[in-house]
Amino acid sequence: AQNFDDPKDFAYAEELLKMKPQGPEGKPWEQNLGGKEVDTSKYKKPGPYRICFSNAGVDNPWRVVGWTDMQAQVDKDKADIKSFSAADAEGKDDKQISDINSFVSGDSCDILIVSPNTTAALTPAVEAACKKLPVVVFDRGVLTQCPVTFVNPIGGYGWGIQTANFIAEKLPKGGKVLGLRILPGVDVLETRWSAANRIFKEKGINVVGAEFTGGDNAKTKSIVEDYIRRFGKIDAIWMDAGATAVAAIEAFEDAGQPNPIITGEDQEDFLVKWQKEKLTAFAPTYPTYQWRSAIIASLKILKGEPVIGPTWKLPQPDITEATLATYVDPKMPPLHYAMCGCKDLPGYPQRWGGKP
Amino acid sequence: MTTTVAGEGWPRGRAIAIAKHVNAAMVVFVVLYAVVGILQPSYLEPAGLMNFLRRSAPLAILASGQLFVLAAGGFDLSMSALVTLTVIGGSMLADNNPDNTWWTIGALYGIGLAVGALNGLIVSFLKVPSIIATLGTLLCVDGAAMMWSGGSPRGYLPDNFRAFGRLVLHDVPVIGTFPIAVGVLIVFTLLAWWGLHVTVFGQRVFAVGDNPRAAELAGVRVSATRVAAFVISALSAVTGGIMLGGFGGVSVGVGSGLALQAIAACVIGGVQLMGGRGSVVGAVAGAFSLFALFTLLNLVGLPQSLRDTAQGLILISAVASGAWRLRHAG
Amino acid sequence: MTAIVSGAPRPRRAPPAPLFLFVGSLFLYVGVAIWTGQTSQLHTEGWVGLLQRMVALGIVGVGQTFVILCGSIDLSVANLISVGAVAASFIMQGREAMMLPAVAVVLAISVVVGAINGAIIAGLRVNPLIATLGVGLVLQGLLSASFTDFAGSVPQAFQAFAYGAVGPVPYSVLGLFALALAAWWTLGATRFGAHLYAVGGNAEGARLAGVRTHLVMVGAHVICSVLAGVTGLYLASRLRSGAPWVGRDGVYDLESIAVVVIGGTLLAGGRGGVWGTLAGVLLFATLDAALNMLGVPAYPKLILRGAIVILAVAAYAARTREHVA
Amino acid sequence: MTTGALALEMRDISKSFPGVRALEGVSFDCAAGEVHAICGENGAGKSTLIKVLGGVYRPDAGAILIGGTERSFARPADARAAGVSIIHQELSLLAYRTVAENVFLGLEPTRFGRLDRGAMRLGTARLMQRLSSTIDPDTRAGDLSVAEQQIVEIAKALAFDARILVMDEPTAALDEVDAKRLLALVGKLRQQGVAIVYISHRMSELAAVADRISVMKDGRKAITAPASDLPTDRIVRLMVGRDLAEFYPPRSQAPPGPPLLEIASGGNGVLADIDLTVRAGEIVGVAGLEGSGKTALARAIFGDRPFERGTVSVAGAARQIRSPRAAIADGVGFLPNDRKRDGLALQRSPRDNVLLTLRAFAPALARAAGGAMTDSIADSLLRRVDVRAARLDGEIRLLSGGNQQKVILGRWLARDPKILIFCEPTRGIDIAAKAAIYHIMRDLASRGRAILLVSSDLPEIIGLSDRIVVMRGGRIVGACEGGASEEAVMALAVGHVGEAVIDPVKVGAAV
Ligand SMILES: Nc1ncnc2c1ncn2[C@@H]1O[C@H](COP(=O)(O)OP(=O)(O)OP(=O)(O)O)[C@@H](O)[C@H]1O
Ligand SMILES: Nc1ncnc2c1ncn2[C@@H]1O[C@H](COP(=O)(O)OP(=O)(O)OP(=O)(O)O)[C@@H](O)[C@H]1O
Ligand SMILES: [Mg+2]
Ligand SMILES: [Mg+2]
Repeated sequence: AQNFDDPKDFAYAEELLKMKPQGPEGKPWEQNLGGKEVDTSKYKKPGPYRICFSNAGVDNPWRVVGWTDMQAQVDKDKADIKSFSAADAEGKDDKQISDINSFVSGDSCDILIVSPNTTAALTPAVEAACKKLPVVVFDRGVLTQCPVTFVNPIGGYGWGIQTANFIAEKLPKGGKVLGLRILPGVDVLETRWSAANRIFKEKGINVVGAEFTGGDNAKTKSIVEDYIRRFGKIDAIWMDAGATAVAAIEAFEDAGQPNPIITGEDQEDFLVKWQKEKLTAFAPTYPTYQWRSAIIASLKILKGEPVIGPTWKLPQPDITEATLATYVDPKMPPLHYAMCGCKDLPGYPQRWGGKP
Repeated sequence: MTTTVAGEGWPRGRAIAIAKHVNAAMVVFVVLYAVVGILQPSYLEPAGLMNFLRRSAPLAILASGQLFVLAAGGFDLSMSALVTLTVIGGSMLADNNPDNTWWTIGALYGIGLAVGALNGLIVSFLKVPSIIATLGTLLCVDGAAMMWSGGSPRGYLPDNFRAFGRLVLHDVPVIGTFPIAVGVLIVFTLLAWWGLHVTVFGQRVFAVGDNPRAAELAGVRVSATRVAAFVISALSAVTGGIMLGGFGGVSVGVGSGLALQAIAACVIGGVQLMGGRGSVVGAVAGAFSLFALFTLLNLVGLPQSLRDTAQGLILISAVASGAWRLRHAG
Repeated sequence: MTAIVSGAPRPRRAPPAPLFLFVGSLFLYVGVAIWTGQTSQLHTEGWVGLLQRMVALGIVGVGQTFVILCGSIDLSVANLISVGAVAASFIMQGREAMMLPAVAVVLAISVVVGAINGAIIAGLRVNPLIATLGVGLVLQGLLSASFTDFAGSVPQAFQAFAYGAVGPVPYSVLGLFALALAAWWTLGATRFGAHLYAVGGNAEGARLAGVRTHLVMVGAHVICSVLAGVTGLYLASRLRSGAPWVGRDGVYDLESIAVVVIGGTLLAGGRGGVWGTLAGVLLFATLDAALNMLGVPAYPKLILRGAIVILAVAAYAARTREHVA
Repeated sequence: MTTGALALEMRDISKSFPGVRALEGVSFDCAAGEVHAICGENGAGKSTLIKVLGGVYRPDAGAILIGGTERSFARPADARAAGVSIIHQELSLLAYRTVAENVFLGLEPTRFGRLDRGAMRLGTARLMQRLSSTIDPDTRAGDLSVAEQQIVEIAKALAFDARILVMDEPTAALDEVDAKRLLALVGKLRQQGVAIVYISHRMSELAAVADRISVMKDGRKAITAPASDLPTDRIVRLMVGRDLAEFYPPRSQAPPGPPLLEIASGGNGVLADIDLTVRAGEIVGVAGLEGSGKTALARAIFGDRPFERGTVSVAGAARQIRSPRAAIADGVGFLPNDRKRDGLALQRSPRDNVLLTLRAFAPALARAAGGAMTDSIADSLLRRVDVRAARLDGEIRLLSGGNQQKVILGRWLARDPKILIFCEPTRGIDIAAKAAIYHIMRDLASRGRAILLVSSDLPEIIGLSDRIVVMRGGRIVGACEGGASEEAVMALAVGHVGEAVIDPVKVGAAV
C-alpha cells in the first residue's frame, strides 16, 4: 500500500503551490507546473483518430462533471477524432482490467486513456496496454512509468495545505475544528487529511474530532449536530470534500448557532450559500478540467507534438473571498463543479445541466 | 392436553396475546436509549428526544412500509433506489420554486405508485421471486434516476419542500420543539398500523403471506393484495425520500443501503421473513433500536466499521431469540 | 393403479435454461461484435477476455448454487471475498515463501465462516438471509476496522493464478471449468449431493428419512464460503493486492444470487444445477462485453441489466401455476 | 399367527409441547410377527408416540427398548439404524426428485463414492413389484397422484429390511383397491416376522389386520387388548367416551328441490362429457378410484381448473366460473382435500381462518373485527361446527386435523353458499369428528343446500349420499342410488362389467 503521509510528497506539493504555471494564460487545463516535454514523434499518425477511454466510473458528481467536460472536449475536436469509445467499469477494478484488455485486443484504438479505479490494481493492465498503444493516465496514477503522460493536478497534499493554512489563519485562539471526511482508505482523500492534519499539529490547532460522513448529507448533519451539542461551540469545519458542506452549515443554522469558518469545495451549492450567507469560507479545488487535458494530451501525442510528461502537473486554483464572484453561478446545478474550465466548451451550460 | 369448548378460556388467550404484543424491540429500544441518555443527558430533554425521533423518522417510515411486503411473504429491495429517485427527481421537478412543491410531491407519489405496482405485477404475473424482481427494479430505477438527472441533481429543493424533513416548530407547549418530520412519522405509522392491524386488507396481507394458495381458494384476490403491499412499500420509500431530501438537501447517494436497513429494522422488531407474522409497532421499534444503537456507538466513539459489526450481532441475536421464543412458547 | 393423468399440480419440467442461455449469450456476443465491426473481438484474445470476465463471479456463483440448492442463501460472500483478498495479500507481503501459509489461512477462515453461517441457520434456526447478512456485517466491520486500504501485495509467482496461461487459455478460466465439473459431479453423483437436493426440497422429509440435515446445511455453507475465499485469492492475484472493498464493490453477493436464479435454480431450493449458474455468469459477462462494444452509456446499462435479470428469470418462471412471493 | 419375542417396548413415555401434554405415561409394545393397531381421536397422541419412537421427538420421560435393549434416539437416522421404519402421516416426498431417489433417500448405495443409480432403479422396481404397483422409478415424485405418492412412501419404508414397521394412517389417501392391497401386504410382512404398528381411523381395517389394539385418549392409553375382545362399538366408546348414536344421519324423505347446479357436457384437460345435476336438499356422492378425476371435477366446478367446454348453470342461471372467487361469488363453496396445503393459513388463529372468506369479500378498508366479522361472531361460527381448541386466538397449526377441518367448514357456513363441494372431508379425521361433519352436511342439505361429496372412502359415500355418480378416466361412467352395495360401485369404478349388474336403477332397488 502507498504511504499517505509522505513528507517528500508534502514538500513537493508546497513547492508546486508556490510555482507560477506556464502555458496559455487563462487556460489552466493547458498549463503545467514546471513540467518537461517528452518527444512523441514515434506515435505520430495521420488523423482522424480513434480514442479509447477506460473510465473507473461515474458514481459521483465530480466524475460526472469531468466526464461531461471530456465528451465536450471530444466534440470540440471532432475534426481530429474519428471515434471515441468509452468503457465504464462501475467502480470495479476487476471489470476495468477486463475493459482495458478488450480495448487492447480489439485493435480499434489509436490511443488509450485510463482513469484508474485504484492505483495498484490497474498497473498490470496498463503495463500490458503500453506495449501495444500510447497510453494517457489521469486523476489517479499507476505504479509504472510506461504511460506517455500522467495528467493530474497538484493533488491531495496541496489541498490539505491550502485548506489548513486558511483555517489556521482565520481561527480565533483556542478555537475548535471539526474534520469531516468521506471515507477512509481512498488515496486522494487520505493525503488531503494527512497534509491538513500535519499543519494543524504544527500550528497547535485544537481538532476536536474527525468523522466519516460517507458523503451523506443526513449523516453529516447528524454528526455536526452531535458535536455542537457535545462541545457547545464549533468554530471551524474542515472538509476533505465539499459535497456535504451545505449540510454541515445547515446543522449550525438548525442549532441556532453562528456560521462556522469552513473549507468546502467548488460545488455551486456551497459557493451560492457562501455568497448568500457571507461566510468566512474557502474552496480548494480538485479541478475537473483535467478530463479535458487528457483529450488534449492524446491528440498532441497522436499528432507527434511534444507533450508535458511523464507527469503533467496541472495548476490547482482555489476560490477565495476575492475570486468567489467569478465562480458563483446560480444557473448551474447544485453539485456542479465551478472549476470545470468548461465555459468555452460546446454545449455550455445546458450540457452540464445549467440553465441558459 | 387441555381442550375446552369454543369460546371458553379466551380471556387467558387474550392476556397472552397482549403479553406477546409487548414488543421485545420496544424493550431493547428503551434500554439502549436510556444508556444514550446517561452518556449524553441532552438526549433525555424533550428537544433531544424530538431530534432523535426526527432523525430516525425516515427509517421508521421505510420499515413500516417494507413490513407490508414482508408480511405478504416477499422483499422490497428497490426501496433504496426509489428514495434516491425521489430526492433527485424532487430537485429536478421543484427546481427551487416553492410554487412547484405541491404538484412535485404529487408527481413523486405517482412515480412511487408506478414502481410499486410494477414490482407487484412482476412478482404476481411473471412469477419472479420478489428478491430478484426488486433487485431488477432497483437497477432500473437507479439507472432511470441517473439518466434523468445526468448523474447528479440538477436543481435545489425549495424550502417549503424541505420543511417536511427540516423545519422545527419552536416554543410548542410541553415538548418545546416539534419537528415536522415527527408529525409525518406519527401520521404515516398510524396509517400503516391502521392498514395492517385494523382493516380487512391487513388480514388479507397476512393470509397471503401465510398461505397464498389457501387464501386464493378462500376467495382472496392474491395478486391484488400483493400489488397493494408493494405499492404501500414504494409510497413509504417516497415519503422517506422526501424527508431525507428535506433534512439533508440534494445528494446522489441518499438511498443506498436503506432497503436492507429497513428489513433489518423489521426483523429486529420481530417481523418474520417469508410472511405471516409482524407488527407495525415492532417495525418502528426496530428502526428506533437501530438508530439508538448507532447513536450509542457514536457516543462511545466506536469506529464506523465496528458499528457494522455491532449491527450484525444485534440482527442475528434478535432473530435467534425470536425463533427460540417461537419454539418454546406456543 | 389406474393410468390416468398424474396427481396434483405438476411441478414444471426443468427448462433447458442453461443451454438456452449459453447459446443466447454466444449469439449476442458474436452478433454485437459483427454489428459493431469489432470482429477482432472474435479472435482468441477476445474470447479469452470474455471468459476471463466470468472467473470471479463464476467461482462465487458455483458456491452460491450449493447453498441455494439446499434452501439457504449466502449474503456474506461479498464480505468474505474482501477478507480473503486482504488476508492473502497482507500475509504474503510480496514474499513467495508466504504464499502457501496465506492460502492456507484464507481457506481456514473461509471454512470457519461457512461453519458459523451453517450453524446459525441450522442450529439457531435463523433465517438464512438475516444470518448471513449479519455475519457479513460482522466480517466487514472487523475487516474495515483493521484495514482501510490495499494491504500488502502478492508476489509475482502468485499472480500466475490470474495472469498465467497455458497457450492462450488462462489458468483461472481452466480452473473455473474444472471447478464447475467437480461441482456438477458432487451434486449429481454423490450422496452428499443427493442429500443437498433433499434438504432443499423438503428439509423435514429429509430428516425423517434419516438425512443429517444440519450437517448437510453446514457442509453446503462451508463449500460456499470456501469458494468465496478462493474468489478473494483470485482477486488478490488479479489486483496484485487486496482491499477491504473489493468484494462489496463487485456486488458479488446479489450478483451471485442473480446468476444462480437466472440459471434456473429454484430460489426455494431442491432443483437446479451448476451449469445453469455458469450460463447465467456467461450472460452477465457477455452483457459487460457487448454493452461496451455498443458503447452504451453507464446509466442505460443499469436499466438494461435490471430488465434482463427480471426477464431472464421470468422467461421460464412465468409458466408456473404456483404462487411466488 | 406367529407371535415371537417383544421386538419393541415403550415404557411410560411422556411428551409435552408448549401448552399441550401430548403424551402422559404411555406404555406400548409390539412382538415380532404381530400387528398392533393404535386408534384414538384426533390429537389423542398417536403420531406423537410414533415420532418419539422414530427419534423425531425426544421423550420428556420414559424408555424405548428395541429387541430387549434400551435405546435412545437423538434423530430419525438413529431409529432407522436400529431397524425402526416409519411411514409418517404427512407425505414428505421430494417433488423434483425421481421415485428411485426418493425411495433410497438416506440409504443411497454407492460404488467408490459414486451413487449407484442402477442399483437404486432396480431396487425400486423390485419394491414396486412387491407392492404390485406400476409406478416407474424414473418419474418425478411430484408428478404422481396423492395415492401414488402414498405408495412410494410405503416403498420408502420397505427399502431397508426393518424389524419394526410403523404405519401412521397409511390408507387415509388410498382408494378401496389400494387399501386392500396394502392390508394384504401387511399380512405378508407379519408372516415374515416383522413387528407392525398400524394406526388408522378406519375401524373396518383394524378388525381386518390387527392382532392387538390399543386405544388412546387425551394423551393417555385407555386400553390394550386382543382385537377379538374389542368390537368396534367398544373401541368407539373408549375413544370418544360415549356411544355414537347414529354414525350416518338418516336420509331426508322429502323429495329433492329445484336443481342448484347443472353441468352439461363439461370438460377440460382431464375431464370429458360431464353431465351432472345436483338439486337443493340432496347430497350427491362422487366415487371413483384415485386419479379418476374426482378432484378434477370438484376443482373444475369451483373454477380452480375450470371447465374449458360445456355449460354450467347455478340455480338455473348460466354461469362462467373462471376462478374460485367467481365461484364463491356465485354461491359455491369448496373444502379442499389437502387441508394444510390448500385450506389453512397455519400461523393465523382459528378466528382469522374462519373469517377468511368473509374478509375476502368485505370492503378492503372495513374494520377486520367489525360488522359481521367480530370475534363473537367468529366464536359462534366455531361453536356451530363444534371446534375444540385450547385457544381460539392461538395458531391453528396446533389443532388436530379434525378441528382444523371443522374450522374450514365454519368458514363456509359464514358465507352460507347454495352449493357446497366437500373433497375428502374426513380424510385423516377421527370417528367422532366424522360423525359430526356428516351431521352438519346433512343438516345443510335439509336446509335446501346442494352438496357434492367427493371421496375415496366408499363406505362414507354409500352411507351419506342420496345419489352416487361414479367416475373413471375423467368421465362419469354411471350412477347408483345411495346405499348401493360396495360391489356395485366398485364394479363401475374399476369398469369390469361382471357379476355386479351395472344398472343404476336395479342396483338402487337392490338395496
Ligand atoms: N384442468 C386440468 N388440467 C390439467 N391437469 C388437471 C386439470 N384438472 C386436474 N388436473 C390434474 O389431474 C388430476 C386428475 O386426477 P384427480 O386427482 O382429480 O383424481 P382423483 O380421483 O380426484 O384423485 P384423488 O383420489 O386424489 O382425489 C388432478 O389431481 C389434477 O392434479
Ligand atoms: N409440534 C407440535 N407442537 C405443539 N403441539 C403439538 C405438536 N405436535 C402435536 N401437537 C399436539 O399434540 C397432541 C397430539 O398430537 P398427535 O398428532 O400425536 O395426535 P394424533 O393422535 O396423531 O391425531 P391425528 O389422528 O389427527 O393424527 C395434539 O393436541 C397436537 O395439537
Ligand atoms: Mg397423527
Ligand atoms: Mg384427487
